[in-house]
Amino acid sequence: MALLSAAAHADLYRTVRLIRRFEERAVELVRAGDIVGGIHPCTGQEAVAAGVCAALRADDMITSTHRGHGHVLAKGADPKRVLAELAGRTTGLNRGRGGSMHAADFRLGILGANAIVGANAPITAGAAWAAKRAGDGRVAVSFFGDGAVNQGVLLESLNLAALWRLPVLFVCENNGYATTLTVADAVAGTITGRGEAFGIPSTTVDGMDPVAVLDAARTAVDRARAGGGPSLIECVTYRFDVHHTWEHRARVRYRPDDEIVKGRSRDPLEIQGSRLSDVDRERVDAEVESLVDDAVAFALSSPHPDPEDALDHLYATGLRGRPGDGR
Amino acid sequence: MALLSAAAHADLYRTVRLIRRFEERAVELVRAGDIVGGIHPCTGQEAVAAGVCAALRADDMITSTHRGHGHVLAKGADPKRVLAELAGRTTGLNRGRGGSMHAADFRLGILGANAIVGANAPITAGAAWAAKRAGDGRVAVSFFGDGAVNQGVLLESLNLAALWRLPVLFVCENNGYATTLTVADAVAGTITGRGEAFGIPSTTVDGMDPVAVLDAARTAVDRARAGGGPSLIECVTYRFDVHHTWEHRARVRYRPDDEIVKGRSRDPLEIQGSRLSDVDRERVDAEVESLVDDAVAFALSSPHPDPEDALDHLYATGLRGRPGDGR
Amino acid sequence: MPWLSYRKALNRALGDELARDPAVFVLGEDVRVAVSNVTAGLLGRFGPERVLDTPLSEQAFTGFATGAALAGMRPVIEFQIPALLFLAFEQIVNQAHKFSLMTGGQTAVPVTYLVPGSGSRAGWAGQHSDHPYALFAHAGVKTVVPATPEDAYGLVVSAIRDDDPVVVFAPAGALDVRVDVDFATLAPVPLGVGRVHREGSDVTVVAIGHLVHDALAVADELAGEASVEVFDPRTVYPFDWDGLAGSVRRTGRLVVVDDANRTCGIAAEVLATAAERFDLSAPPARVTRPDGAVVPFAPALDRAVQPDRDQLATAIRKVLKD
Amino acid sequence: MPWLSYRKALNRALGDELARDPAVFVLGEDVRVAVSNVTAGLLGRFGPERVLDTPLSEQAFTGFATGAALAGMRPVIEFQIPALLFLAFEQIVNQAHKFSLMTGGQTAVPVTYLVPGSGSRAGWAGQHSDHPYALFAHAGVKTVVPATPEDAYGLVVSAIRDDDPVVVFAPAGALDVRVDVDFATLAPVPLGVGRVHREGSDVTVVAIGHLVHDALAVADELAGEASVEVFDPRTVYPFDWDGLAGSVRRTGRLVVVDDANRTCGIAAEVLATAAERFDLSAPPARVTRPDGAVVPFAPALDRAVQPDRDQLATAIRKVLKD
Ligand SMILES: Cc1ncc(C[n+]2csc(CCOP(=O)(O)OP(=O)(O)O)c2C)c(N)n1
Ligand SMILES: Cc1ncc(C[n+]2csc(CCOP(=O)(O)OP(=O)(O)O)c2C)c(N)n1
Ligand SMILES: [Mg+2]
Ligand SMILES: [Mg+2]
Repeated sequence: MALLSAAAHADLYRTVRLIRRFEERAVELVRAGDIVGGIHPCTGQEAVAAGVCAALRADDMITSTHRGHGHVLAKGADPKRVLAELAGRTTGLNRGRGGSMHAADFRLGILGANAIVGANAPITAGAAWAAKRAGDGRVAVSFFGDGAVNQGVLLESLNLAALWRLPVLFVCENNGYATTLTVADAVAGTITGRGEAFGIPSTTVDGMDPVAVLDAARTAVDRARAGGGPSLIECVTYRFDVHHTWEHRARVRYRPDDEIVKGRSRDPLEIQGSRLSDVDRERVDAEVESLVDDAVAFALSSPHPDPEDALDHLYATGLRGRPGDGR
Repeated sequence: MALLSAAAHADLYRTVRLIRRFEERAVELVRAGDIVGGIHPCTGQEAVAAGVCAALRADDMITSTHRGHGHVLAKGADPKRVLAELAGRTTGLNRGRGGSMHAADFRLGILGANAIVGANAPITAGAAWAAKRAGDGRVAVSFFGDGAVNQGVLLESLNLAALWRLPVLFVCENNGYATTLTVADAVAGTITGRGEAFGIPSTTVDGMDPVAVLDAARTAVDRARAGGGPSLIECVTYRFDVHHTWEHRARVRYRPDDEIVKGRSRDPLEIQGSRLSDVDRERVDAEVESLVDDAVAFALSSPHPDPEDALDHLYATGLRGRPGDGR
Repeated sequence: MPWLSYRKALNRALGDELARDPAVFVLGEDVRVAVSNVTAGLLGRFGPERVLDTPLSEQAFTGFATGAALAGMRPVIEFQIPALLFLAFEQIVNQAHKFSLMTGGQTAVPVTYLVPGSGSRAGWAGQHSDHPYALFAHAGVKTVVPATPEDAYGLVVSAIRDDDPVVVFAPAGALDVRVDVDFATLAPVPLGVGRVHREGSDVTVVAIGHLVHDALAVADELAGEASVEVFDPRTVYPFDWDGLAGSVRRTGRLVVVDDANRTCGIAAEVLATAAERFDLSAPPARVTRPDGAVVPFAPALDRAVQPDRDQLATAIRKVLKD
Repeated sequence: MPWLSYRKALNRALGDELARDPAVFVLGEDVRVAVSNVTAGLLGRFGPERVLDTPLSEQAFTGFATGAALAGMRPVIEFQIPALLFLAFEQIVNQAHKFSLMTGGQTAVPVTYLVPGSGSRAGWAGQHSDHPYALFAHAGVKTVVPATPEDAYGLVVSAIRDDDPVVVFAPAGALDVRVDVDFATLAPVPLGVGRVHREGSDVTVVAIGHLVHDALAVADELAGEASVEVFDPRTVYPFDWDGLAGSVRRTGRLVVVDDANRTCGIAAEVLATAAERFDLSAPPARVTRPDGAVVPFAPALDRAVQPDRDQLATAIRKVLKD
């Protein structure tokens, strides 16, 4: 494992902590009715976002999933604007048009979370190809879950990326479940085996440890920037909370209790927190707390969009179709 | 290689010869305008259909591709009715509704050729699952080309078949090209590697030798019948003629001349023919010739369907939608 | 009498058909745990061979259902999101739909595609809120959008028994509707037959899916001004043209309310057919989503692209004035 | 003046745009060898970096184009068969189309989806003969169906320069049309603007794609009986409603001929809009493929499901009699 400076360790911890607290507060806002439609919290899985994004340049690109807040925050999005987006406000990253599953910030290379499992993979490949042609050394990361490795479009994308040696990182967050379906019941063979079948260097890492993830990501990013093509990293992790917040109301049981206890026993927050001095850790915690407080205050005080503007941005060219009521 | 009886060798040769002569005559009928829309001739690739189908029971099932005449004939379809189908006659397998790319004979377990590359793979898996549930020991074969291994739906189907241990044979006819695109330019990794990634036993065989194909198919069929799940067989072969008969008019060049010469130098007809005595071979040739003559005569003398019946069978329930002219 | 919710009606239809016909089976994502509730209890009653959890492979499991159907089964697929039909679009409209004709009638593909929670589910944003039934109607796949629990029951039963592929959209806006009903009266509802929910003499409102309830509410509201007939086609393809013709003969006026994009939607088809065949005493109107709508996330914007009661009332008044 | 074929016009449009804008590139199956002829010569002129042969992975290469577009490129994808759009349907209507709104206007997805040889290609049977432009119109994706070589040129150029995704259907029935034209006059044709090919005073015939030529032939045939105006919308979404309104104001009668399934097709939308907004002096008519049509293989059956000139002439006469 790479030797990191204290500052680097603190940065990783800060990211993990930020995501954790952001998600916890977001869940509260869901319960309070301030976030409509619910969210897919990523608590427990923060190390993946933190570790991968720590290996990236500011101009590198990512795409993400329904469980995407962590990725977006780790890539540098302003927590205020992410939370405002979740609350459907005009100050949100997407002006309230995208919500939890579509957070994007193109100035930061965040090309969008995606609500269709696997659909972001080819989009990432295309962006990476454009970067390769431009010769600007940028890489693109596709985050996805274990459920996505059964999607044809993702497998097709592995082939394209390998064939054309695209600077892509395929980062699989294997949290053991696609909603209620276990990996064992869904994935014949292994996840890394799928990457390898296309000739893509593929490794499995401890997805609870941001440093382990960072290490693997760095190797992959270096290879991609050097023209060595794509890599796949399987990060073994565990989702601490529900698949989606509707489960908070309608408890469905599919994870054994002892598995949950075991899964939660390795906490990225603790793993990375233990690498900081107590003072440093408390300092970061306090910083994060105020960031998140600010985000909540900002989100809840921001204006709601005007229904008259519902179809703004429907077409990039400004085309306006006919309204639904025939006016 | 298995030791086959003289009769078995003759059977394999008969199938190869039948397909060869059928295709050659079909190409003539295309040129003559009796077959509209053209065909994808499978000359050169006959050993795959012959070898695989020789390993099957009459009640086993197959699905096929745009280049499917060989599979359908090898599975026992009446050459008369196949050719009548190509000529769009009511006596055709599909009553002239399907044509070259959709030949089906459900009484023989021929669930249909398919005009969309890869689309037959999940259909085969579903039929195999039904057979497995019925416990009748039937297996299902999905024929496809090298181009299909880049289709998401096929890769998804490999996963389903492996996961559920379905009695399926995935038979890839690797003729080196998907239309004009070489395997090297299209397939990252290897074809068998894709099967293996899903835990599917996968082998490469000489697709010009019906006996080699039969051997591999038997192993796979035995495994499937015994509940051992799917197998993948890559048959390395070469297409002797064009991708599609439009190339006969509009010559596009994408295969080097020396490659064509080399590819045609190993001819399944000769390879299998050499295993028969001259008398036997001549006898089979004569039999086939009269079969094919009869088929041509039958097809060309069969009635054309009545335009009034254009939408017969559109719905299995007999539903009739509204006509296009508003009558 | 006991209460039957729409969701429970779907569940009951599946249970009854699984019990009746061993060829029926259910597959989809999280159907064993029954995340959508629609498959609740089925695993326990019928076992894992008849209630299959699938990997996230929509194209393959849709084609798989076709193959199983070709081999004699009657699969019912649950899709968690309407947009997942887009992933399987080729397998539905280009394979399942075409098998019968292309094979010259050798086979049938009796698959039911069930989408519980179609349309907007408040807060699920652009990719989860479509109501794309017109796409299937255009392709010619039988397409059903039940409005009430008893129709949900009866239409799903008929869909499963039908020898052709049938897509069933169960609108999110109807899932919580409940009726007080004698379960013994639940029965198959034939595909292609509409239902007059309320008789009226001034104007026929054709309402699709959950909007039937809105149309009834608006009819109540307008009771002082106008006598509104509410016609629910129940099946959007094949459409009950004769039923609608009968209604329009009585009223002479027509409004359609349809929670789907305007251009080339079901509402367009109803107006087009009316223009060709019916005698209207005033121009018809439709209330729909806007052209090419993408549902924005923020709740007020989400609602703004869906047809509402005010729009419907305005359209009715306008048609009556003309 | 030199002859320009429709196919060559497509080729020229691609070549000109590749030359004009380094962000433009072409991808698809067999585009280097140019199996469809539409990309002939482009590999030689622009090199392999700008003319990409893809594996048979429609979903992935369509999403790939979206990603490249998000990163500043202007991809043009050639699809060999209309049905291949069904494989990529999710990536087009649920991804590319929705990015702009869902990101609150942060980005654009300027991708062109080009289908040379849509509709029936005589003898290609059920899975290769669709004309599914109404599906994209319903979803709200800009959709173009050029009828003539000069419009094919001008509309493809505009599609490529447009910041939104645009699907271009080049009907098989039009690919061999040739015109005698001064190449210097070839110019972009704006999306959403129709064209009156022939003026007339008795009835407006809206014809889509290759059927424009049939409509013109029928107009000639009927010249003794009736004065037929032929209106070609060129873009089926957004539709040139104002242009059509102008034509119908002059003629008062309307017939639509559209080589696509009847229910919820473009013809339905035209009749619906006419019923709402136009003053017609007789009920309109449409000539289309039948409901839910699957094109049968046998040539006579294939032709039987496509609209023909006799049907159009009959429909025109009927509308004129009413
Ligand atoms: C293609 C597709 N199928 C199904 C769904 C519904 N769905 C949303 S999330 C999810 C599970 C995803 O599992 P995984 O990829 O492992 O990600 P995780 O939720 O575990 O983070 C499902 C089935 C979807 N959004 N997209
Ligand atoms: C999904 C899909 N993409 C493209 C096509 C057009 N097409 C028909 S055959 C073919 C090449 C198929 O290659 P392969 O699978 O190797 O089979 P072969 O033709 O070599 O027998 C293509 C691109 C198609 N029919 N389906
Ligand atoms: Mg998971
Ligand atoms: Mg091939």
